[in-house]
Amino acid sequence: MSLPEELFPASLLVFLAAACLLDRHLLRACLAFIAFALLMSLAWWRLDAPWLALVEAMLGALLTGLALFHGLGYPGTRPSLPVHDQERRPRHEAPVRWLAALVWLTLAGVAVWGISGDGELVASDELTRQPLLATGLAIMALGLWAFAHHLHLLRRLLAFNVLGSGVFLLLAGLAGPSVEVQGLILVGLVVALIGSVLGAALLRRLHALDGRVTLGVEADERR
Amino acid sequence: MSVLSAVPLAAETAVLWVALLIPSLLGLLAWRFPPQRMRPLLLVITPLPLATFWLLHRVAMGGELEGVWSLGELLLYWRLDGLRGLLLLLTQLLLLASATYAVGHRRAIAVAERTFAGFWPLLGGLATALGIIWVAADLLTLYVALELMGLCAVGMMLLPGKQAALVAGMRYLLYALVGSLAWLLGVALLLGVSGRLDLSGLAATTQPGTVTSIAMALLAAGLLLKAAIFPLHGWLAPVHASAWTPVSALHGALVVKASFFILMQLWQRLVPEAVAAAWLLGLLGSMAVVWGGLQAWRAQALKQVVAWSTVGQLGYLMLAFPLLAGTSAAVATLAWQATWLQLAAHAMAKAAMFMAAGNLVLAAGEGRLTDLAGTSRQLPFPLMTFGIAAVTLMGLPPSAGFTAKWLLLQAAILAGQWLWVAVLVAGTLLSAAYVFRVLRCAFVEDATRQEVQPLPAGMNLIALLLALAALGLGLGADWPLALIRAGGMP
Amino acid sequence: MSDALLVLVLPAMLIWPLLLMLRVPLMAALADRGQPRFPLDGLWCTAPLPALVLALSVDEGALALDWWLFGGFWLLDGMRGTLLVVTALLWLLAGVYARGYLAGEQARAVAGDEAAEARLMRFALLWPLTLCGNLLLLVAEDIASFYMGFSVMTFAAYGLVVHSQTRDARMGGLTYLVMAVLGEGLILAGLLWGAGSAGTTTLGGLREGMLEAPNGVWIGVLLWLGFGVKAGVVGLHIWLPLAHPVAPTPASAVLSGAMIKAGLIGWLTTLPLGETAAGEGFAWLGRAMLVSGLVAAIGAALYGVCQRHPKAVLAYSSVSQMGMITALVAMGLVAPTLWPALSAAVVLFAAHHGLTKGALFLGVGIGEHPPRLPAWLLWTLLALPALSLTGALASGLDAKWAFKAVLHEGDYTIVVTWLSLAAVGTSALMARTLWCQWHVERQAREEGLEPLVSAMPLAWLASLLAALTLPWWWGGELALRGLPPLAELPGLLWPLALGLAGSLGVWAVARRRPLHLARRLPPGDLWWLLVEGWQRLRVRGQGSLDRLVSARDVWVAWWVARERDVVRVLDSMTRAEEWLRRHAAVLMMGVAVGLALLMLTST
Amino acid sequence: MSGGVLLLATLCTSLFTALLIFLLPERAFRARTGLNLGAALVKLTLVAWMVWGLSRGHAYALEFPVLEGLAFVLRADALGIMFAGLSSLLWLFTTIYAIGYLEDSPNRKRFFGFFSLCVASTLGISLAGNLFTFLIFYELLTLSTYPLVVHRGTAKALAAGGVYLRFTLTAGLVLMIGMIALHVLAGDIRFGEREILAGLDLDRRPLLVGLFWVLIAGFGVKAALVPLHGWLPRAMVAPAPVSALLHAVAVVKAGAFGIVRLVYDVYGIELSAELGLLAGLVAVASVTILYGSLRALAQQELKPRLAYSTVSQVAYIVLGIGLFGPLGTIAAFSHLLHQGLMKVTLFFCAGNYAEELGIHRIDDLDGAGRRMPLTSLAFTVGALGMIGLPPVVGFFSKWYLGTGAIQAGMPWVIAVLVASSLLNAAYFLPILGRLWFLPGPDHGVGEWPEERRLGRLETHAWLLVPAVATALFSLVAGLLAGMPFSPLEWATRVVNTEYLP
Repeated sequence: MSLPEELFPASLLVFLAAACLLDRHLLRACLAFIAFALLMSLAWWRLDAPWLALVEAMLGALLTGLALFHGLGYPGTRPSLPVHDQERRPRHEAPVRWLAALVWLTLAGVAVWGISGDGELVASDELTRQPLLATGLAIMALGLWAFAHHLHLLRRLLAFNVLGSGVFLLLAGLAGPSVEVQGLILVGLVVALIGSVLGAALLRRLHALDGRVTLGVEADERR
Repeated sequence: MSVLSAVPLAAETAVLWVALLIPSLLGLLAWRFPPQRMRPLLLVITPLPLATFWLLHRVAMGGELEGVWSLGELLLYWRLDGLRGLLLLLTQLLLLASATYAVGHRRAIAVAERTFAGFWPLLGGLATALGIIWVAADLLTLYVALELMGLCAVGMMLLPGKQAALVAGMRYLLYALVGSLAWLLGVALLLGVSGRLDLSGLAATTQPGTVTSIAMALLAAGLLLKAAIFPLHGWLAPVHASAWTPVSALHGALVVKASFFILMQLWQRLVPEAVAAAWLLGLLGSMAVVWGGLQAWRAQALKQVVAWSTVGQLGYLMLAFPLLAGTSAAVATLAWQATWLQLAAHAMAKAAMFMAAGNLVLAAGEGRLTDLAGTSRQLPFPLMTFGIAAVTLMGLPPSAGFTAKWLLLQAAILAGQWLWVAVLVAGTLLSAAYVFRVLRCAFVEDATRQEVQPLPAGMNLIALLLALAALGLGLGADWPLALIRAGGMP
Repeated sequence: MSDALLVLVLPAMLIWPLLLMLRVPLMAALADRGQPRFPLDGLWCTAPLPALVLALSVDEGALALDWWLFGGFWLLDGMRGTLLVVTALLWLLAGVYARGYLAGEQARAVAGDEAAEARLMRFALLWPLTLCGNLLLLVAEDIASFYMGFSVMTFAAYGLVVHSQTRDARMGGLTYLVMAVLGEGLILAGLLWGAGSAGTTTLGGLREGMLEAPNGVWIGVLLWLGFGVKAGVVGLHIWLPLAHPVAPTPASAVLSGAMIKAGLIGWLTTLPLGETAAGEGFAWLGRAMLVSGLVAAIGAALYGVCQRHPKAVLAYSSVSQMGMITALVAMGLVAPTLWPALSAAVVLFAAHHGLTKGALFLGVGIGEHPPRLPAWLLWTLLALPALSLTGALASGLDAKWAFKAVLHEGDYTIVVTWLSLAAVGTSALMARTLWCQWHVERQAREEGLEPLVSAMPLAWLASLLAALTLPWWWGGELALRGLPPLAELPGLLWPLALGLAGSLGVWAVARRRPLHLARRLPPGDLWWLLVEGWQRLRVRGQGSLDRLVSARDVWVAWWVARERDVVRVLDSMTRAEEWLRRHAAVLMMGVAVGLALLMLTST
Repeated sequence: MSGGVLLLATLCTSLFTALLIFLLPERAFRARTGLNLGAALVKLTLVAWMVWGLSRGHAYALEFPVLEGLAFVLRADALGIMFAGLSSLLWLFTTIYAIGYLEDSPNRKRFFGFFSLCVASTLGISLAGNLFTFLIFYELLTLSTYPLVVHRGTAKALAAGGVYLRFTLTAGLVLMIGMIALHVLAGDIRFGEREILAGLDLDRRPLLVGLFWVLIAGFGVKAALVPLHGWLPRAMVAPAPVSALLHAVAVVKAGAFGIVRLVYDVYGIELSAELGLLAGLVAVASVTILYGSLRALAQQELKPRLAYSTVSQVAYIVLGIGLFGPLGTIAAFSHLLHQGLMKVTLFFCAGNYAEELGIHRIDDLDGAGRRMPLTSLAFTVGALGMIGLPPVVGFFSKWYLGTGAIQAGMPWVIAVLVASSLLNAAYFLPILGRLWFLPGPDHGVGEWPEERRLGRLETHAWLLVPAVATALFSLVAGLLAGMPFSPLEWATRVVNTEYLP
């Protein structure tokens, strides 16, 4: 596999992640996530981890997708969540999040570069590793930023999932598809699924209770 | 699965794993057949701590137990030394207490049996996860156990189903998951740099350097979030406000500390010499002490006081990092003992305190401090328990909190790190302030009060026993501390 | 035999009054509520009897009690014995007298006057207690017993002083108590200092230690002034003229006759009198004492003659007489070699003064309740002790001769002259006393006051007899010199003549143009200055104290306000928690970055 | 019975009593009373046994390690047993008094439970064998007295409790830090191992001086040394038996006893003198004595006046400690006992007046001597003792202080003593005057604030007996001061056998 060959799926992944995270239309975002997850599955396949690909497709794309749709209230159940995210963080809070995500990215980047630069290579293929690592970093940073920035709970769930995928990619990129890595990713996927399901169910309940879609400011119980 | 350890230790190994897994099995069983009475439950669970005690005895006699499980190509490492054994014993004692308490609690809050049944498997899972965290010696096992613990804890927090509980649980869930990912990222970097996941191997192969540092920082951030260390503690207090008492008890006592335990393990192995970062951790702990104390002092609801006190008390544990980093062996030994003694003392006292507070709130029917007026007459038992547990939290003699504080202060003075002395002083005074604020409210005599709801005697008794155990550990600290000194210090 | 007697009687002497005291409430408790008993019965009057028996039967002896306080050591010697006799006798007679004196009170109590009953009860309780203290201090040789006796006597006597509970009585009681407490303080300081320096617990040891102690003189000064309160050293005497007139007459008699001698006993037992080894410092102390004694002797006489109340005049006379004794005691420091001879004279003088003054005070009561005696006889009897006190008769003459002879031998004629001048004053005082009594008696006869109970005149007559015949019935040191030869009489009697003449002159002048001195010179002289000064000081002190308190309150209030501010700030700070909660994700990133940067930069 | 068991039994007598009382129901009045009295008697017997054994040369000790190089040590030495004897004797009387005082009032179970706990801590303090053990019981005392102070549950009581805690907890912390620093410096010092600190390098001396004052500050709060005395007058809102206990044996004495231990058993009197610490102590004590007396003079209510009097009187102990020499030491030790006896009497009496007649203010006391003669007599004995008049025990303390001052070469201390005596007289004698010499309601003048006829005697017998008994004790202990086992004799014995510098 050549570098350009790798570049395309990598950039597609980043694009899908961005689409998933930036779209205020929640349905579209969920669809983008499913596409992202399927692409991830493909990536695992290409990294010689067929089991992982299968699990990703089943858990990441199918079940998580279902859970997210369930959270949104599709299909047809009432009351369903508004399909547009109306929650906006105050403008002045945005730069800090950008900055934090960037610094985090830099940090992770430095570490990754440190390993791939002078660490002994665990991954078999140098060529696949570079775009993998870069994609992972980018997706992770995006996910982290989105998690910190968004208020809508569904979008935060999406962000968490994307972030998770980014970390998995980094993991694979740094250590190759070894048993340990697969184990870690497998556990991660399961946890992400459970988290998403739980989160989506909670979201629905909360929305049903008082119409909220964010954590919001609690009525201060202490006073 | 095969056990790779030496033959003479086979019995011990078997006992260990049975002791670890039994809670989960029992939990599943209880899901189907919820326990109705306290005493049978007590009888069923009591063998667990006994078995662990036996293990601990073996460890004390013959040194550490170590082993590897192979799962196909995957090697999973475990290890049982004095410290881990004690933590396991502590976990099982608290499991015993909270499970028994939960039976009474269900009756007292009059919740449907099926609604409550979900508590049991989650409790079992939590206990197993905690047990595994204590004995696990590689990052994968730790990851699995950490996630299991987190999810079980979130699940338990959500059980009451009230809106406040759901919001708090949602926040907890999100932060727990993100914290795990930060941790996983750190693990990824470590794996990348050394290719190993077992702790001793990691310690042997990793060189201090940029990558290790960054990995450690990421790991630490994730774990600090899970451990609710200032300023990442925001999720903790709301979670406890609406949780059921036995859940709060176990959570405040052990769950947050599991993350601390892992952090301590990794820090000591990977970056023992990072003095500046250790000081940062110590400073965060100091701020936690002050912030938690202040919030507890200003809190209006009883359970909030207890929850915030957890934030403050966790800060004490963080002082271990600067006292262990780059200090003399004498200081390090003192700080090491102090930390774990403080952990145990706080675990028992906090569980007792949550239970006592829960009893007070249940019996009085109100959760605000001002509603406690007159409880000293009507509810002397839970109030007394609260007081005894508070003695430990304040670090007054003869409690284990006092002994731990003595050690910590001794270490700080010996190391000449006077800042921590000031922090401990401030923490003690603040904890006294919030504890006595509660007691003061309870001693008010001139308030009218309706009848109190009678509670099963067992609920009070369990809390009292835990509080007394924390108290007794103060003077009986020699044996556990000898175990901690003998093994466990990396 | 006398040792066994001592061992038995000495404690009995102290215990018997206490038993009688305890008997009083016991009887009251046992008696029916409706029928108050007269607590001052015959048995009650016997309180000083064991002491009298002891003093008359035992000359010398000592008793050591290891378990008592710091180890009790009670001693009886010539000097103590003499004073013990006089004291016990006076207490006995005054006690009998009191039975009669308080008969009116008893009648009121029977009639249902609760206050009168309470007063009577108190008197019956405190009288034996005071006696007990007085006796103890006389025999005590260990400091603790002595101090105990002294303070028991002092504080119990307060109850006797304020007996009538009138405004004047409270006033008198207050002066008494204030000065007594001051005196106790000074004595305590002196005793502690002395005992600490000498490392002793006995008075003898103290006296010897004082000579060697570096600050011995100051110890001496403290003790002199401390006991001086009791003995009426000038300046510290102010309680005497205020407390004596208000006390019941029998109490005045023992106050002036017996208790005032406690001060003297204090000096005699603690000051290094007659110690040739005493340094120049003590000699200077002696000179100061001498001067103060003479000033008291003459000054008190001058002031006393301006008084209207006979008891006040008598009180000033006591000050004057004690001034003379002070001067004589001072000679023991100024001229130690004279002391062995002089001490006997001092004791004689003290005994004489005690009994005579007692008789005079009791006489005042007789004047107030005149018995059915012919006027000439009554006035002769009343005048006799007065004459004795001036040194013209009987024991007075004897005593005067005794010290005069000694001083002449020691070539201290100047002192004798001054003392004679004081005697002139005494004569005037006595004349004034009788004059006042005359007024009182006339008034009493006009008003036809309460009937006299026979106990009173009997006790009075007995005291008169005892006082006048002192040198004859009491042998020992006192009668050493016998009566003076006739040739010396003019030298001894001129002060009387001069005093009488002066009195008559003043009387003659005052008849035509009243001097109103009495109104301008109230009893208690310096006390009123002190009171005024104290009031001013108190106002000022109160003012500054108030300011201090208000300053402290302001300070506390300031802190409380700051605390409230701090709490408010903290409350607002706790709101920052919301912010922390909302930004947890960013904070996590921040913590990670911070940790990483620290680790990277520090290595 | 072996030494350690006896010690433990003594300690546990009150500890288990506390436990049992907490377990008994509130209405089990008889059982609680029996338990209280029984335990008090048992403890008194045990302590008496130890006194006897100690005088025959037996040793009582018990210890086990708590930390590496730090042990929990209980040991009965002559000094400790002296304090233990005092506390168990006064516990008996205070218990009797409290039973009478709290008759028919709520929360008696709580009261007596913590009361016993308080006594257990006091006993622990007296039997502690090193600073660590001392601290444990010292802090336990703070905790167990708090519920007693706020017992009434009124706003005033709660505020006083707050002040009490602020002072004592902070002091406890200061003490703890000081002790730990000392521990770091010199290891675990058993009481009596004076050579450890004396043998330290000379360049450590300034540190020792600093630590000494830190520790004194810690002890000084409980001992109510000016300016750390603020809590004491406020704690007066507590019920009378608590005040009695607080002032006579438990809290205030614990502080003073701590200073005694520190100076004699940790630093050693010689080292303390060498380091110049004693002069400072004497100065602090003198200031406290005078200040306390002056403030007492300004009080219009009985209990606050007694409270300030305590401030002044407890400083006598500190003064005695500061006077280098056996006499000063005897003064300190004996006053530890004497002040307890006298002050407990005074508080009992003040409580009696309040309970029987509703009297709190001094000017309401007019003529109370006729209405309550025995109480007033007891009060008189206590007050005269405070002034320092023989034969009440107070005189002996003053005597040894004065002679000790001379021995230590500080004659000016006598001026302080005399001034204090005068001030004591100035604030006690007016009370006595009112009691005995002013006409009051019983003479037909005015009315008692709130008269209750509590018993056939002048008041409830349970209230009267302890007051009279302690008054008698303070009188007899003075009269028979030369007898063996009298407080003074025992103090002298302690000094002679152990502490003679």
